[in-house]
Amino acid sequence: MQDVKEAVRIQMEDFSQDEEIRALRASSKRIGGIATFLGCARDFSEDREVTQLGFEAYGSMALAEMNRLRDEAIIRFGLLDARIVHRIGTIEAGGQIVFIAAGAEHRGPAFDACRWMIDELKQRVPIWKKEVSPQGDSWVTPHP
Amino acid sequence: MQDVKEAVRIQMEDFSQDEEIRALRASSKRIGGIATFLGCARDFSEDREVTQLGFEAYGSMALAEMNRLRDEAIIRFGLLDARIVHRIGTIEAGGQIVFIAAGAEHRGPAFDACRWMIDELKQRVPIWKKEVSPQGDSWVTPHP
Amino acid sequence: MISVLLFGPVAERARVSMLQFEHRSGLTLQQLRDELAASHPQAFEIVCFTAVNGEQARDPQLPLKDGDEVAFMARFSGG
Amino acid sequence: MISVLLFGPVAERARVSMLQFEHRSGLTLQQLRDELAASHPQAFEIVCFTAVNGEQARDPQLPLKDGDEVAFMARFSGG
Repeated sequence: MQDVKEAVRIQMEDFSQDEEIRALRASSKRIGGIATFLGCARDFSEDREVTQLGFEAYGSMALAEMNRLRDEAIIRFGLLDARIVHRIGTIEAGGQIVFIAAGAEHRGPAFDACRWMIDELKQRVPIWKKEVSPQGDSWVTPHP
Repeated sequence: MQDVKEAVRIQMEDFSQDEEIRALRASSKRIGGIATFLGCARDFSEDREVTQLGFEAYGSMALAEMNRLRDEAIIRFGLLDARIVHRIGTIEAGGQIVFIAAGAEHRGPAFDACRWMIDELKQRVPIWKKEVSPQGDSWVTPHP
Repeated sequence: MISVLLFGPVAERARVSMLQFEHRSGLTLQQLRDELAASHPQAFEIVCFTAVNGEQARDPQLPLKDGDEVAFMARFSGG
Repeated sequence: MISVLLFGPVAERARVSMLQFEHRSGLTLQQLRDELAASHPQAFEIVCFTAVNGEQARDPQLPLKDGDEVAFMARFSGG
């Protein structure tokens, strides 16, 4: 199992769905359905052109929170396995930001868990996004 | 675009998530979220060991129905793009059966559309599954 | 000729996956089904859907044309 | 010493991402925040969450120990 990466990661490098799904499937042959979510960098935001995104994390806390999120999802939805990968640093428009995968015996819990994890991640994980546009950079500060 | 495969396919060969996602992302840089569903062959069914699954399709009708399903999902959920791949023939336990991907500006419609497509596919697409176990083969005939 | 297609569980029970049925004037879907069901009763027990030329056909009185492709299908179990 | 961490939008406004703050006996989270906010008002305007040693801290009266790591954070925008 030397080649299998951690189930929860924060990294600069891009990731491969094939690799993540292979690792997830290897964890159990009882998995009947895998739901995934991939967040991508769009090339616009509120009608302004965006050429790049920049992500910064409070690394140790973000990783711990993502691990907690995965553990909670596994118990709450009866998953067989789950994975969460978030990139930091600069990501070009069209690039991959975050990947979440939930594997369960049936598709219902897989979908529910995957959606719950991305919703919770946005609320709970200390990561911040900067939009880079021809008009300049700006950190995204969502309003309550 | 010679390397990009059709968005809707029925095939014997295995498929790659990376390839499908790359093709989906290439269709628009406005995609902010991609939800996917992967159906896998489990190694048991109703507590009976299953070593392989076999899938047979009414090919021309199944492909037409899957294309219709994709078109409907794109309109109904405002997707930017979607892909559906279903394998036929023999699939070992743990193998990949079906892959559905839905790309939208935001994650809500992507999740809703992906789930709708797999639910509809099971209802509407003429494909049949056979379970191969040490006790013999049997076609799966869901009851109404 | 009408081409009759059977798949998966229906084909297994009928021990055949394709049949050629002699077309005759005024032949309806229901008549075709009844005649085939008489010779393959076990197979037709599980038939839930019928398609004519690749489109689901819900009207049993549909007249069949020479050259039509008719599929008698069990409940789907793909995905 | 207390290590104070600022990230992203807060660090940009404060023009600094890490500060060392002299620890004193009885220092609370609220006192630390008030003193830093006085010197970096724009940055602290957008602070929504506080963490002590990597755990969210909701009690402003929490006493701080020498060597603690305190993060003042804007609303998260990852994912």
